[in-house]
Amino acid sequence: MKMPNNDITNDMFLPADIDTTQSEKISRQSLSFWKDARKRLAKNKGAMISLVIIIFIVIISLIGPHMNNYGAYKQNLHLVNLPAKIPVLEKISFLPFNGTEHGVDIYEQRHIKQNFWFGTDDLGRDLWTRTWKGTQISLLIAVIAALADLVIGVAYGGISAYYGKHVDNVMQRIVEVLSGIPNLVLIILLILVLQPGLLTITIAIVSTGWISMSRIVRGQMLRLKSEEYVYASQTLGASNSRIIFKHLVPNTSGQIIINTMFSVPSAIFFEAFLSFIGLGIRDPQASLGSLINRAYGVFQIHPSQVLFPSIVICLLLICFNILGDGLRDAFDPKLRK
Amino acid sequence: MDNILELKDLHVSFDTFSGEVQAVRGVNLELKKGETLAIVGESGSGKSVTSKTIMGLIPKPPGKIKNGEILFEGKDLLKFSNKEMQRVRGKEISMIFQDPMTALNPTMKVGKQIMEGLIKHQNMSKSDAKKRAIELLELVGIPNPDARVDQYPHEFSGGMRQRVVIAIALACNPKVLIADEPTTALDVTIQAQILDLMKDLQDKTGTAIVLITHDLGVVANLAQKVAVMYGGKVVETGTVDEIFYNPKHPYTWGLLSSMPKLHDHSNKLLAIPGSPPDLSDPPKGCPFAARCPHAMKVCVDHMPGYFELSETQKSACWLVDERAPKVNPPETIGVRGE
Amino acid sequence: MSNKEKLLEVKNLKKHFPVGRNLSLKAVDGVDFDIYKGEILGLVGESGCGKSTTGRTIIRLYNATDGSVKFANKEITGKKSKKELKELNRRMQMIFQDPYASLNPRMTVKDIIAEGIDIHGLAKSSKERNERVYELLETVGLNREHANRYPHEFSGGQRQRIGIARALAVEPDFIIADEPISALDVSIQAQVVNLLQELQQEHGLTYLFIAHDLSMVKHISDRVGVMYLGNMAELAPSDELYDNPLHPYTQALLSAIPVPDPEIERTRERIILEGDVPSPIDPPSGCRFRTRCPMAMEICAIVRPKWHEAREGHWVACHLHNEEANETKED
Amino acid sequence: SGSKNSDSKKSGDSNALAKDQVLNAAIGQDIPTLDPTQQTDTTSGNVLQMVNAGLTRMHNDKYEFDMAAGEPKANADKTEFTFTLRDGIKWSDGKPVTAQDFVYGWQHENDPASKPAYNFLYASVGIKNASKIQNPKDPMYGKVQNLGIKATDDKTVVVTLDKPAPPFFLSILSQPQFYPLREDFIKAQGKNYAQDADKVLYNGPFVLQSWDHGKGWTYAKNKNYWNAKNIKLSKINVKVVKELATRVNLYKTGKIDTVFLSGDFIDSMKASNPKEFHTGMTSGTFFLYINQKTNKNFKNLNLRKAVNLAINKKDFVDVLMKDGSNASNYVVPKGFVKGPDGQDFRATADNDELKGSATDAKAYWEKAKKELGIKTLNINFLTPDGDSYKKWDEYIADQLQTNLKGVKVTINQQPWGNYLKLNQDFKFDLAFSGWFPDYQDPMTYLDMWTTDQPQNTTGWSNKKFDSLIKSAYNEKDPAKRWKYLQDAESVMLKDAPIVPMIQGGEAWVQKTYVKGIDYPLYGPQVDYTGVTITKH
Amino acid sequence: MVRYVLKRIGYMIITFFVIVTLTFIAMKLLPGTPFKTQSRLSPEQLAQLRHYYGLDQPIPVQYVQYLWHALHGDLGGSFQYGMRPITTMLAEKFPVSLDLGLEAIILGAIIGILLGIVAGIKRGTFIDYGSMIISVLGISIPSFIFAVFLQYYFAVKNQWLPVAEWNGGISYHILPVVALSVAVIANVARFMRTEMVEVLGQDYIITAKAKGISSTAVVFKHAVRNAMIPVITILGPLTAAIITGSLVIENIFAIPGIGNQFVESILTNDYPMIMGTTELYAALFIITVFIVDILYVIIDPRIRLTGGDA
Ligand SMILES: Nc1ncnc2c1ncn2[C@@H]1O[C@H](COP(=O)(O)OP(=O)(O)OP(=O)(O)O)[C@@H](O)[C@H]1O
Ligand SMILES: Nc1ncnc2c1ncn2[C@@H]1O[C@H](COP(=O)(O)OP(=O)(O)OP(=O)(O)O)[C@@H](O)[C@H]1O
Ligand SMILES: [Mg+2]
Ligand SMILES: [Mg+2]
Repeated sequence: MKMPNNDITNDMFLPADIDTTQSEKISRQSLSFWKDARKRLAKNKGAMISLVIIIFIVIISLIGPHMNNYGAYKQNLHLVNLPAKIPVLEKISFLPFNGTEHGVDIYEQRHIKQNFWFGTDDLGRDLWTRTWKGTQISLLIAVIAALADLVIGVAYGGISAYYGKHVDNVMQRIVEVLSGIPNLVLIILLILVLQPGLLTITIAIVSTGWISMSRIVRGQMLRLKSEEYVYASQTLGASNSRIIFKHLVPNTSGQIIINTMFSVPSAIFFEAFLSFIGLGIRDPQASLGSLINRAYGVFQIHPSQVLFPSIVICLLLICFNILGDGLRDAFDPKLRK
Repeated sequence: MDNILELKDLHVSFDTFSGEVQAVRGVNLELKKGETLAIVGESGSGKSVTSKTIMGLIPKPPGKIKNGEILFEGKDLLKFSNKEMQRVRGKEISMIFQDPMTALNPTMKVGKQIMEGLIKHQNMSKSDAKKRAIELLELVGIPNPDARVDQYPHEFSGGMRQRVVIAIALACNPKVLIADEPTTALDVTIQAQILDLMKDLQDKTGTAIVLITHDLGVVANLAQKVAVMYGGKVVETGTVDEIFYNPKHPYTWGLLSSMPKLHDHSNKLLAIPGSPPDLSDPPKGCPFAARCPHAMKVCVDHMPGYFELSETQKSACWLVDERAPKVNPPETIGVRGE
Repeated sequence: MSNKEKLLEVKNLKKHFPVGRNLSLKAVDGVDFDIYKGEILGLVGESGCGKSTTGRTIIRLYNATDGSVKFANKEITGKKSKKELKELNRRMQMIFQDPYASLNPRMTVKDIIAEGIDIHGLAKSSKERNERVYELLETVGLNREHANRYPHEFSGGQRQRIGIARALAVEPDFIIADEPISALDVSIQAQVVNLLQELQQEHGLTYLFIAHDLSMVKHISDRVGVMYLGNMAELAPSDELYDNPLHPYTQALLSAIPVPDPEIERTRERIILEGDVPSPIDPPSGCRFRTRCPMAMEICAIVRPKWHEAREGHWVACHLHNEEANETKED
Repeated sequence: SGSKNSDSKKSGDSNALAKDQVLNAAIGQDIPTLDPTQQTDTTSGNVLQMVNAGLTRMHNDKYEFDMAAGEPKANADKTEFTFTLRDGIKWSDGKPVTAQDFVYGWQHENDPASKPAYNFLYASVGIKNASKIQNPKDPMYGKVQNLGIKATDDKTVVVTLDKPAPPFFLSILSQPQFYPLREDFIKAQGKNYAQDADKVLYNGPFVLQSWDHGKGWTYAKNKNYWNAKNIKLSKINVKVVKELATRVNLYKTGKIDTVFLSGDFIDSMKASNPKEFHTGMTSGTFFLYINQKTNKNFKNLNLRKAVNLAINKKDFVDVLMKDGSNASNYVVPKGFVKGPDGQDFRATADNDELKGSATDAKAYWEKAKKELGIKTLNINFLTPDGDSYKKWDEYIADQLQTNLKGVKVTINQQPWGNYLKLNQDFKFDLAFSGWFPDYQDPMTYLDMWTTDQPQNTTGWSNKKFDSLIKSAYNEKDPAKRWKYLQDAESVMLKDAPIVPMIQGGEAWVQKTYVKGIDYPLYGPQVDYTGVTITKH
Repeated sequence: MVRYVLKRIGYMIITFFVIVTLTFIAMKLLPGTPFKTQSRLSPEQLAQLRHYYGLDQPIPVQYVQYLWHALHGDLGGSFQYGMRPITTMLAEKFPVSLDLGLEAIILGAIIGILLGIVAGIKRGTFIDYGSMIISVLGISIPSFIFAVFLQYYFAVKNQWLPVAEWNGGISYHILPVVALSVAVIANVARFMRTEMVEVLGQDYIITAKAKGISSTAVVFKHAVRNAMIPVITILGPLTAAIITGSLVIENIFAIPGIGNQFVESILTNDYPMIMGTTELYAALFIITVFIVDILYVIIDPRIRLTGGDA
């Protein structure tokens, strides 16, 4: 017989004490589903950057209005329609912060000494403050709407899936009819009837928003109901509540979180949209959408009035969407090994 | 050289989240004209990767071929351009997959799927190709082929779909047919039909077959030669008789004795403890060492080379080395027939 | 064997699933069998023939459409009180096929195994609970470090063993093992099969062992039942079934199984069955197997063959063996 | 209309005319209706006055005789007028315009079955039996044959009144509600009447050549119009473009020749196109109702004055309006009507009754607080909704809150219909409102403030004022009547029952080659009849 | 199949009925009355007007009357436009909106599908990231913001394209159609990419490759077709998105369609118009979803409907 290697010494041919239990050992660190998802998310650069931007926007929207003392509602007709001006950044020509409009330094022209970082609106109100106040409102609406979607959707979908049979049948027929209505139409009708306002807008957005959540929850629950581990639990004699809360809910939570994460931008969008067609938050309160609505007519004349709320809203929407994508990737069992 | 297909020191790995997975780590195989070579081994041992590499179907990235040669009629397929590979695929070498339920395009008529290869490789006209498709369906035993060519895959049962897949593979009379677990997804009675069909067709066409399977029964039924893979390596190869009656590698022993035999009444199966190695961090020495009841110190650190036991049988195990203590295979091994 | 105590008696069990309007899928359509205390009854058959449904109906995951199931001489189908159900759930357990789907990915191994303990209040303190979990882990060949890990960190064989530990946690008498090995690699299959056998011997368990791999079933079981399209075709002690298959389907099945022995394979004659299994929504009349039976007769299309004991302990439903039917009439 | 910038008024025709006499314009709203019976709004009114004609027509701020050949013959107490129609006046289908068409038109306007929207004008003028015909409780309700109009022959229209004709009698006849209508045509069209350009008959300076709903319409010169030779434009294309910014862009890119401006576009266009920029005043007045009927605090004169003076109206017009609007302390607008003395009403009327500064406002507020024993005041500020109102409401609310410490204003924007209802039900404290004249006489701005008038939703009642208005109604001597009216306004202003805000203005740009567009204070909003296009 | 279609039509009718009812109720709940010149009318005259318009009837009677008239294609008259029939007005404006919507959806679908295919094939490359960034932006940025900036840059600042209107010339269509189709492009591209990735990972793609046919043939004959079938399912939601988008896009670009009209009627409380438009939108949406479902069934050979649950 051929000996392939000569470095091998005779003493190596003694039995090795291999601990066969060793072979059952798992060397990797233990990871729960959540930790694993978090790790995945942390690896997703886009999602992390988005998260940071969102947190940043949230923080600024909270402290921004207190960073100067112009106030969100204080009018001054001598300071109307000023472009944005930020002391240091004004030197950087490509940034819109040099207090000029169409090449004219408005501050100089009108002998104004103060600086308005985002400029002022047609009543001389400070847009920096209003933009961040507006961001607060937009976010507030979005978060409340998303949470309401969550509660209603989960309850509806869960009840429908869990009770099944006739209950499910009736509830699904209702959903079928409801989802046949374009959500915009329903939202507009509701707003018309209830009169615009923070609460109304939220209600209107929720009025159709929960449907997708309920569908996801129901679909997921129905699927899970015939998963083998649920059967296993049933054969062990688990009560209904145990099955729901130990098995169905935790395994649906990823989907629920993802969907909630996507309902935030969709609520932001709807609020802005409603404001844009004139059904939004009423002055003097502002939301990002109502700021845009108010200023878009004069976009060509005073671009900065549209620009800043637009940038904030786009950033928010983009970041929430990317974060949602990131969460989906992080939770998607298909990617899990 | 009557080897129609020869693999030399093939290395394939994949870049994944958790690092590089070395799926195939130096595989050597030889296939002669008209012969059937079975590759057996545990799940994840690199069987499918090997076969896909031969076909040039490893997705790159994440896959990459790190080393080795695939000689088809003496020419290295790895050096072929994409165009040249297309000419080989389907015409010279073709392939059957494990799951007939997913291997067919659900939105394309079965006949068209068979015709595609014919039109491409044999420059047939559409009508000729269709005629040939009907012939092929008949050949693989599908009743009513005239009507069946114009049906969609979902209108076929699992066994019939696998026949269609075979028809596609055999359409251009390839010299080599790679069958990756062609019957695993099928019921035993259907499996018997398909195995029968494959044998039949091989007799008719003389195609060389590389048969990949878990099932030693299928190997015994169909193959002339066997390669046993473990942890990305071929640990033992030989003729069927050599592998079944005179195996030298403890993994082959384990494999053979962990299967119950219908006619055998012994109480206990021989289980191989533990699980296969993690190929993203493969062991330095013999991949089987961690689970091997006869492991020696040398096994842990040194990968054994091939010990040629006969003209046809090679084993990569230190136990074959003359310095190794003598170890007897489990008693169930080597019993022939009833 | 008939002198042994019957643990489970299944009579004319039917399970039909409604599909669409007025149609039903007859997954299980009248099967009879008994399981004796301490034995392993194997159940084989092609995919979709109703093996899992039989198992799941017995353990009440599905409500039986018709028929009766007696467990320890008590009827267990139909409405039952919470207490009765709980008792039943403790005594009868199930092991599932898919090692990936049968463990809740959001629970630690400890919680998975302890689920039965929690439900039935079998541990007084969390310490006792932990001890019990560690013990069970060791029983199935894993160790206590594994307790705090999540299922996805384990290999298929390991997961399957966790599933077994979960079933064992309530100390059942009877376990339905639904293809516990078919998703596993050959070398791993043996680990699980051996474990099941050891447990049976140690704890005196009774199994209904479902598989489509006849050789494995024969290896582990004392008796084997062969199902075809929702019906039981044949039931006999393992060796008897292998040596003396009466039903043409069993014969075909046996001959179809490739044997890992080249010499036998070279010489073996097979019975190759034509075609595929018909749909259980609209099964053939008379004998379900007649459409593929090489020995089908006229009567097979008209009369459903009787389930009878053709020889001692050897039950079959086939017209070829009908003449014996009257001789050995069962209770 | 002396208040207009001199250069905006029909710039001279010195330049040579262009070959194509086509004017392109854009407007924010489609034509609401072409049916004079349904018309209530300025856009429809404007179109109807361009394409149809009554006995008179407003032109250059005076009435001219249009379908009527000239001055009517009046009886001694001015309760019966006989009009003779011009020769050769024709409908656009070639048939002559007859006296019967006037009779039918007027009757139709008063027929409840035709669901008239604005027929109370008949009652204001005092056309015989009009108020009875319009009153469902009156036995004469709906009996239009009793209306004070008769055709004695094809060419003669006799109009009778309940009382001597008011001074604005002839000017109001220029309004669409007093147009002739063709019975046969309306009956034939049935439901389709006035739904499209070809579903109307024309007898005015232009015809509607096309009306593409939602997109715009085109006027073409009416060859059948008796005065056609003086109409120079051959075509006017009007596009409907809702967004002002878009209209401005169309102007900038040369797609249209003229456009109205508002808000910030005024400054920007004034700066970029100074030669094309014009402003003018309108007869629209804006004011705030002060509800002293249900809010007892407002019975306090000092409080009403404080509210009046707290709002800086000058800033309001200079910064927010910028369109030539005038901060007003009065109710009858400037430049709207001249008296028998040939002087504008405002030139001789009391203008200073409500003058003062924010400091004065504070002083009044302090007094009011003492008198009323209050420290704070919550004001429910009702306004119609609409984009432009938003800004104004905000400003007014802010002014009140800033200048009157302790005042808290809640803005209550409501859709128009609801606004009216809340207003009439006195469910507000302050309400933003505006008034446009129904006829060219100060009375249209004054009689609404008498006790028990439905429009007087302030709850203010002043005997002296009431009697002055009554005297003016019955006074036949124009000079005396004039005096009564001026005194009445003065009495009213002294009592500050409302907060006059502004007299509206309008700003627009027009290309320099467009000459002769007129924006009269009474009559059509824009009068195209004198427009010419010079070579460019 | 027939049974399925009938069942679906049944649902459509119920849904539509519910919408009509909801709209009716909403309009009845709205504050105010339609009469603009109310302040000058005596209470008697007002009552008379209410009578003319049937507003003095009990609400259920009004409801039945409304339904009865609606069934005969009479949705009432616009308060804003001198009682002009709503049906006529919608009929005039609908073609414009349809034109705009179809152009946007077709353009969006084509570009979206192409982007998705390329991204799916070149997964993990620059092109992939590029098109996915485009689609995230497209999904995120509200169409009205996008439209405003488009209009400013292309029409006002550089005057390359007309500012507004819908005059039939191609140049008038570019900006609004582009603005409206961004969302479509983005959604379709994203969906298509996912599907492509999914399909390209399927076994039958390997089968096709193993036949030796060219990569382009594999992609276009096997992958694209299968990936595109599910894309049909998002056409329904996309129609809704197009409707939403058109409300503001029509307004911004002064396109005389129903979206433009709808916003106006909302702002002027033209109740009959709001109701009519709402119902039209609902019908449009319902029918689109229906067509999409049927199309899906027709195109995908795997689905054979036997009458039970689809
Ligand atoms: N596209 C891929 N990306 C990453 N890893 C891969 C890929 N394809 C295969 N592998 C890895 O390569 C190794 C060998 O896989 P292969 O499919 O060849 O196994 P096999 O022997 O065919 O197993 P089975 O019997 O289960 O089919 C496995 O560890 C697998 O995870
Ligand atoms: N919940 C269910 N609803 C409807 N049909 C079902 C359901 N469960 C099983 N079936 C059908 O019942 C028949 C029998 O299924 P069953 O799972 O019992 O087969 P099996 O013998 O266990 O097959 P396998 O070997 O594939 O596990 C099949 O046709 C299956 O499709
Ligand atoms: Mg494989
Ligand atoms: Mg099963």
